Amino acid sequence: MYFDSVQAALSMDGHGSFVWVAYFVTLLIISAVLLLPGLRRRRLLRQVATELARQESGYATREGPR
Amino acid sequence: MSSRIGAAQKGLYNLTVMWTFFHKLGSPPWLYGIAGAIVRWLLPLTILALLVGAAWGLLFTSPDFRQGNSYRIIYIHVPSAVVALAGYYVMAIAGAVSLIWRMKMADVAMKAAAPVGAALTFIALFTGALWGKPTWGTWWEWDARITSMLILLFLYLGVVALYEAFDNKEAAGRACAILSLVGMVNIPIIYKSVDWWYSLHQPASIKFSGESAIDSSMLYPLLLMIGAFYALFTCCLLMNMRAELLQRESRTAWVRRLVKPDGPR
Amino acid sequence: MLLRRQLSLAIRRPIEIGNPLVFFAIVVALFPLGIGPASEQLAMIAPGAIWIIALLSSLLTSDSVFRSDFDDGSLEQLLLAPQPLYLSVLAYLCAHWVVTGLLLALVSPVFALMLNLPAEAVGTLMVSLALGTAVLSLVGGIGAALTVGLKRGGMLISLLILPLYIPVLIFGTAAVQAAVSGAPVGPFLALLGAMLSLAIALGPLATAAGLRISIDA
Amino acid sequence: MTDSAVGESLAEVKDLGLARGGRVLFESLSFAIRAGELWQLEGGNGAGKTSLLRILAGLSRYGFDGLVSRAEVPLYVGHQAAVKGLFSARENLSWHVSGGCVFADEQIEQALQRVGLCGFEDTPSHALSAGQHRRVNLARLFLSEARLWLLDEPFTAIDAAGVSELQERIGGHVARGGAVVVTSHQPLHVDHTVHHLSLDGARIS
Repeated sequence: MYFDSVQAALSMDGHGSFVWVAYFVTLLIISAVLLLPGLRRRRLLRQVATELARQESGYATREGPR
Repeated sequence: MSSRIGAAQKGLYNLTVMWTFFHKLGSPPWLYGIAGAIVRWLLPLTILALLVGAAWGLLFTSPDFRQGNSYRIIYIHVPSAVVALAGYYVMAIAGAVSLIWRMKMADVAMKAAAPVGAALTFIALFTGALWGKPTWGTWWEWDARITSMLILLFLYLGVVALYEAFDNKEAAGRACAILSLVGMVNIPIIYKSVDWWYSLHQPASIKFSGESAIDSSMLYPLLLMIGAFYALFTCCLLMNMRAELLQRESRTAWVRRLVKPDGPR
Repeated sequence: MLLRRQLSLAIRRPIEIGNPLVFFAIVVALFPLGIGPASEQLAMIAPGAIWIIALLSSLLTSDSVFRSDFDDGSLEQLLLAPQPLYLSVLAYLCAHWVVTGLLLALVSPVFALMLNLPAEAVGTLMVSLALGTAVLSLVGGIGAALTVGLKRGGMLISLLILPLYIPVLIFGTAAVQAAVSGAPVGPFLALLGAMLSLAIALGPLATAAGLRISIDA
Repeated sequence: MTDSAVGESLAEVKDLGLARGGRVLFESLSFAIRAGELWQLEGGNGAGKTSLLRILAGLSRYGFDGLVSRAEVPLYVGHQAAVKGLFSARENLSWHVSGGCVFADEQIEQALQRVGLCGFEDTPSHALSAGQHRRVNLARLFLSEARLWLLDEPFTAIDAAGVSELQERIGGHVARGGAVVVTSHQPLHVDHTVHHLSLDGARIS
């Protein structure tokens, strides 16, 4: 472990703020890019499920909303 | 450490082998299933690789003698730049395949690759700017590589904007395929002309540590991060494709069966 | 034969030709107002300024290359013409170049003097503009073909095509700056020529494919 | 007018399927258009008549499944008149975008007369009415060398005299071994067997 204390790791003799901000933003974007498709997939699956349920109970016409 | 890079690279390698082998079958349900299987083991691997690489690069390596600790941003700047460029080529090739062989799956892959590539390019730009501040004192430095990254971002945004502009989605896919192919032809030209332009105006500027120049203790985390970013790109691509498949095939029987196993035939 | 049709179509409506030139003149007049009348500053930015304005005017006009034919249906007939689409598209883009790019190159000495560009650079400026605007028209054609079917394609075409214009801008400006500083101009013009040949070879292919897709949508 | 052996197929369609916005318009449609045949496409609005015509003409190459092959480039007359407002009728025809060959002047004159536009040859087209625009477009029927004609609602905005003139021209073309596919709601009074292809039930008779 190069840094002897957590405090040193945070400050990184002056450059700490830039490094950590960069890593934080990257973490933000990467997690967004990883999570979004999963959420979208679940939402689509739910959509199909509700549409199916509605069709079975015969409310919507054969077309049904897209 | 290097075994994990090997794993990610191997994963990518046998993915491409499988892809070309199965591309005749290209049927949505099969693709949906195989993509799910790959993501299930690739996703944890990617997250693990990212964490280990970041921790290693951030905390364990010694600072660069000239730039101090700010060089640690290299561990996200360079990999995201490399994969963003590779991502554009993946998108262009997928576009070409969908145009030439009329394969819907390639069209789905292209549509899925665009946003991921744009996000990675943005990361590269953002970290490049942040890195520029301590080393050169300015937020935005018209350095050749960063300018080329900016142009790459515009190319990505162009493709995404063109896709949204079309009402008929199939025509949109083909138009984007053509645009990404034209872009692919132009990328080397743009990179060379920007490099040349940059050397014309500031020949003497310091060039911060290129990949090869840094010594081995810093090199390993970098290679790991590049492999991790490749795996990240593959993961996002596959997940986006799964979502895209659901969107396009929402009315088909296999999606219905997926939702309700005993759904109507 | 098609080229004659396009040229006569353009000449039939003189104002269409005048627009890019007037646009060029106005924007050139803006620069001294914006940057200040001091002549050495102007001379310094003159090559870049003229090239950027040429680029923008070519972009603005390239959107309408196919649009008028698309609206009244003759673009569909073009697709059915016996001669290959590549040649027809090449004729369209040459007509567009002659009407906008070539005229710009011929008129540019006037604007160069307005921005007091040194006299010996004017010759290079004209040649580089002539070559460069040809590439701009060919590449602009691709953007026009892809967005001709869209109602609000105007703004989109600039987002699509500007990144592809950048190499032309870099080498065009470099050629003129080299001429100003007396350096040899040959290599830059050669590069512009190389880009032109590449654009001639690939541009119309992509434009033809783009047209087929826009018509089909 | 090159006479072709009767029965030589000018356009082939094999199990053509088309869906628009999730609705399947028609599927597994197969037929061949032979020389000397006159086809009339019927079907309500939105049944896909124009789309089928555009697929036959080769304008639409994507978005449908199935195979379409055609012997040569057909003459396609669509809804839009393809007439440039700036040009006069004569210039429109002589430089027509799809007309590869250049027509002699009297050919154009004669064609314009047949369409009832004599005296209007040199007036700029923006001075002509919409019906006259369509007549300029239909004048191409008298000039074109193509054997396969695809006419999309040719009789709209044309007066009675013009309609009979066109039907007589179509009959003549088919008699000389050409093939015509027409989409129209009016019945065709032509002394020739008319094949009907109704898209509502995708029946072929």
